[in-house]
Amino acid sequence: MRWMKSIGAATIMLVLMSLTLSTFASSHKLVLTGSSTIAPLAIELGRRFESLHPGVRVDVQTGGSSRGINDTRKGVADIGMVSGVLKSAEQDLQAFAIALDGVGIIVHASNPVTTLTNRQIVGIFTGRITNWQEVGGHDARITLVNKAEGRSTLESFLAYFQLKNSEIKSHIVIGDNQQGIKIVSGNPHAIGYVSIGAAAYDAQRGVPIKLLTMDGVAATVANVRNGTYPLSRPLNLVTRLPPTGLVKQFIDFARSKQTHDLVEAQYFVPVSVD
Amino acid sequence: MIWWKHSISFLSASIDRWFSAALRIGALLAALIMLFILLFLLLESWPVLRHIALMRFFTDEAWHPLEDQYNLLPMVTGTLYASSGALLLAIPLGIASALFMIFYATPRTAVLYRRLIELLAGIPSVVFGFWGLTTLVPLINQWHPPGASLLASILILTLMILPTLALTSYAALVAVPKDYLQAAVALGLSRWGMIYGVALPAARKGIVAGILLAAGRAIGETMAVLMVAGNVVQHADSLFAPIRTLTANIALEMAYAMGDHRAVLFVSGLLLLLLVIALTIIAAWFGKTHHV
Amino acid sequence: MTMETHEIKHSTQSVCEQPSTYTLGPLQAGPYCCIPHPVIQVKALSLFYGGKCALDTVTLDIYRGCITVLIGPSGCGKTSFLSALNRLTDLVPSCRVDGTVHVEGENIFGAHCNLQQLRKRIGMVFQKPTPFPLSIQRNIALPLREHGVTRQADIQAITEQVLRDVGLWDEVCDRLDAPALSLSGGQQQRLCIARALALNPQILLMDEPCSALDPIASGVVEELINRLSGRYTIVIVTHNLAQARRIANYAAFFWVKERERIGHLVEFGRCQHIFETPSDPLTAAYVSGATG
Amino acid sequence: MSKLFVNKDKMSYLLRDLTIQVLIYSAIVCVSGVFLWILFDLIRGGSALLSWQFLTDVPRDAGRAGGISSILASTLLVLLIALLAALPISWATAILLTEFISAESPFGRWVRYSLQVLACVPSIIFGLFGYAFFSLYLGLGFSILSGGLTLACMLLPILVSTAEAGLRAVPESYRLSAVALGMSRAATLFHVLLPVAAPAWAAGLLLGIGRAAAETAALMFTSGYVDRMPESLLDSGRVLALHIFDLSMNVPGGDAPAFASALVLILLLLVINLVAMRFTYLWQRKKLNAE
Repeated sequence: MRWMKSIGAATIMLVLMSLTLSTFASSHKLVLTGSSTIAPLAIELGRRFESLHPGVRVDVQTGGSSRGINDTRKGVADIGMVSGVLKSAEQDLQAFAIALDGVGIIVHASNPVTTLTNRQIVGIFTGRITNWQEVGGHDARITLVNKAEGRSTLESFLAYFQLKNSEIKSHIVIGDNQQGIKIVSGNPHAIGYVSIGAAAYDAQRGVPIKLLTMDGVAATVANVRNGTYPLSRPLNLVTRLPPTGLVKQFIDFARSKQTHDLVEAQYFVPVSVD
Repeated sequence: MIWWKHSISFLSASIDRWFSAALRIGALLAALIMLFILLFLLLESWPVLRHIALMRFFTDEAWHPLEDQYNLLPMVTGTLYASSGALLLAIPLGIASALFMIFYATPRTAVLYRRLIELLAGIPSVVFGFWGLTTLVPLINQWHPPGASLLASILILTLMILPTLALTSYAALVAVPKDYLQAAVALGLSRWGMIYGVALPAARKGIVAGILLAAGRAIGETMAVLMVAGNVVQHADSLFAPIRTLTANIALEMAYAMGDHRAVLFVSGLLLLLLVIALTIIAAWFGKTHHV
Repeated sequence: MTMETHEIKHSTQSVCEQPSTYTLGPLQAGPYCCIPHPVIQVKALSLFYGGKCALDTVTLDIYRGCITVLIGPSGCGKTSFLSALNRLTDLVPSCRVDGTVHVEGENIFGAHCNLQQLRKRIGMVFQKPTPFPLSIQRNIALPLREHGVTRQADIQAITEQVLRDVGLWDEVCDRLDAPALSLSGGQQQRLCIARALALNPQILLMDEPCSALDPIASGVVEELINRLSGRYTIVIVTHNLAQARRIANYAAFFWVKERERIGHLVEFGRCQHIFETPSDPLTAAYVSGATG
Repeated sequence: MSKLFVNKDKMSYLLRDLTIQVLIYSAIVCVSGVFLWILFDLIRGGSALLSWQFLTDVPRDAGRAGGISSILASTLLVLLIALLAALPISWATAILLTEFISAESPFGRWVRYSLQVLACVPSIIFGLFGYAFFSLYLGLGFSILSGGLTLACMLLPILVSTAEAGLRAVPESYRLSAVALGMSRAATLFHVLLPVAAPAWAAGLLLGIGRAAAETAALMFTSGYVDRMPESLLDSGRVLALHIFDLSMNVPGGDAPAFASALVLILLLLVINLVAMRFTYLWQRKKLNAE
């Protein structure tokens, strides 16, 4: 029976340990979930916030803007990350913009195509154009990478081109931005759309992708900043109730000047409140 | 006077009673979990079951939950294509592996091969998916874009269930009494005659059980398929067309689905569960009626 | 409860030097049995398995200190009868028992019977040797601890004594920690008898204790049974008529009806009577080897 | 004499046997070829990065740099929680079903049937259940605790069925003779049946650990994605299998660490196997010879 005793003792110890640890940890933890566009920035923000407030822990999880809204409503997350303007059904939440970002079309770096018109883009995504030759590229079939239903990047894209998701004839459906970048970087004939910030960040680090010029406007941070790039949206932090305490501190911190370098390092455009 | 300082028999009888009660509580908990899961799937999908006719999940135009179109059929066929394709490939290979280990290989090779298969049985499905994503998909892409396709998911699922099939068939064949085989050899049957006429029929029950187990795993597999299938909701018209399975659909959209969309995902979970329960019932029926 | 009033004395020395309270003769002297005092009284005992009658209304007495053999063809209910005497029939869920069995005047099928006490009083030895897969020492210590003997010194003393009683001590005293399963078949059976003796039972039930052993081991066990008679009341099932004739004081002949497959008691009486002057022609035919 | 039995079909029989032999051998070559290819790929891709430092560093830059120490810690914690929760329940169930109640009783039948169904529930459904039940209703959030409990539900049927099989394989004669010696069921179980059934139980445990360590779908929504060192059981912690998934799906340039992590996961499973087998062996020997 000795082994039973030791298992029993271990169980009790573990329960006690978890209880003490959890009471110790619960009050100083911030949970952020939502948009995969904002997540890399939020991780950096969290890191700096932790260094300024010892004992605080910031956990960031991705999953899409809708998840951010869901989790915030259910109270699983303290702060939701939502890219794009809140819809009318989401007005129960408090939104705080922390940056601006664009949605850009990406292709593999070896693709000779550098610019596409809106008509061409609509043609490609609705399946009327299926070969790169038709838009000035190599003779190869286009592999279309689309985002999964419910992603805010998809919604911004559809709204801008006035398309319905059912019209898009995709070959691969993805979730996070990074997944799209990964697939496009591994497939020379793929085309997709992702957050400009995420794409520029990875392109600069040597991932073989490039952002296409859309209707004559280059997809750059500068063009998002000066408003000439048409497909841009705000990146928001949302809460269920007006923020207080640690949550308020974090949101204020994220919107302050001292984080602009972090925002710019992710190729987003900072918005300032102070 | 050693014997009856005290009688502990009464004590141990009551220990038995307490022990049994504790065990009952444990078993009750175990059984309740299944009810919990079922109850909760029903609860979560109830809102949508109440106002959307059941037929719409099969007759709507397509799967666009945000446009109020909830056709689950392409994902059901995707699941069925992928898992039946994988079974079609894996069953012959698995049984061949088992036969090889028992009847064809030298003892040393057999052990070596079994170790290899056991090692592979321990490889997590996500690693198979990862390998498929980095090796298989680019290969298929060169041949026939886009690469992420029904074919890729069939191949990955095959690799995943092959070790299970090989090991269960092996166990079933090993359990065939040596006397049968000796009698067959004594009657002058050739090797294949003995295998086909005696060994396989005697081991059939175990092999079928293994196949159903593998089928369950193939239908339920999520991540490996999610990684290589392309996840486009459509009826596959060729092996190279991307597909989406029921499980991948849940994994892909659950995190940010809301309202009806979320409830429909639970409906697809329910559907998946029913599919698999049907499989178990078939297995039970098969076990009852078709034993040798 | 009879147990409390019936204080059994157990000496730590050899049994033959200091006989227990109800030992009727020295062990070496062979069977000594002349006081027909019934210790078990079976009245109208019937056994049913799943509603089907297996043994039909048996009534007989088992006398204290004597060896009673149960003989008869296979399937006539001897073993079932034996296991009804210590209520091992409880373990078969479909088994129902009618009638009464009184041990020392107490009905063992009564509601207040303490089963563990009962089985301590009535030891049992099975056809195949059934030592636990533990060490020799622990095989004997385990049931002792269970019945409240916890002092290590007591356990050691009892172990040595019962092993001496079955003549196993000299063979194993230097390897008490060896696995019991490493013993030979005959040794294992003697260990099982020792294990039963360690609880100081009044009655020993033996279900063909020699039939799984080779002739030499069988002879050793038979001689042991002979030595134990007098000190213990022994009920033994055997197919070996010669053996039965050699060791028994009383014999009960069971027969099975051809068509209904129902076992019943044909004749019960002193050994000499059954084997030499049976009153039933069936018995006569069986003991002469003409049937069965 | 023997000419009598040589008929003209003999050749075709030989041909058939030969064809089948060739088919089987080519299947084997195929299977082992592909599997060796996978193993070779994994080892080649992962061995470059694999080092002591990789195991002891925390992941940096979304896992592209640094190591996997925090991932390993989360994995082990999730496993521990899952086993601690699942083992008592499942072993109790197995013991009850084999030793205490008849398989035909309504309760026994109901429990058994529930477990049978539970065994074929896909892991993603456990994920859904765990997310809604443990994370939301019980308010555990995305945490190692809710992940571990979800896994525990998933492990139950495997652990029960293997433990049950182990107990059923114990010869009936042990039970009979233990009962005949007047031993209580509990004592019979602990002293006689469990030592005999131990290897089967350990095998089931290993199977469970293997399944749990490889699980991704059930943990996606429950224990979460956070790749930092967990400080309490209520923190989110990313497990190794999910790390591999994330690196390969969502991190451009994450292939090399994904290969290395996959290699670590496989090695981990191997080591768990070996250690547990050794442990069982020793335990059984001790049990056989002690006192």
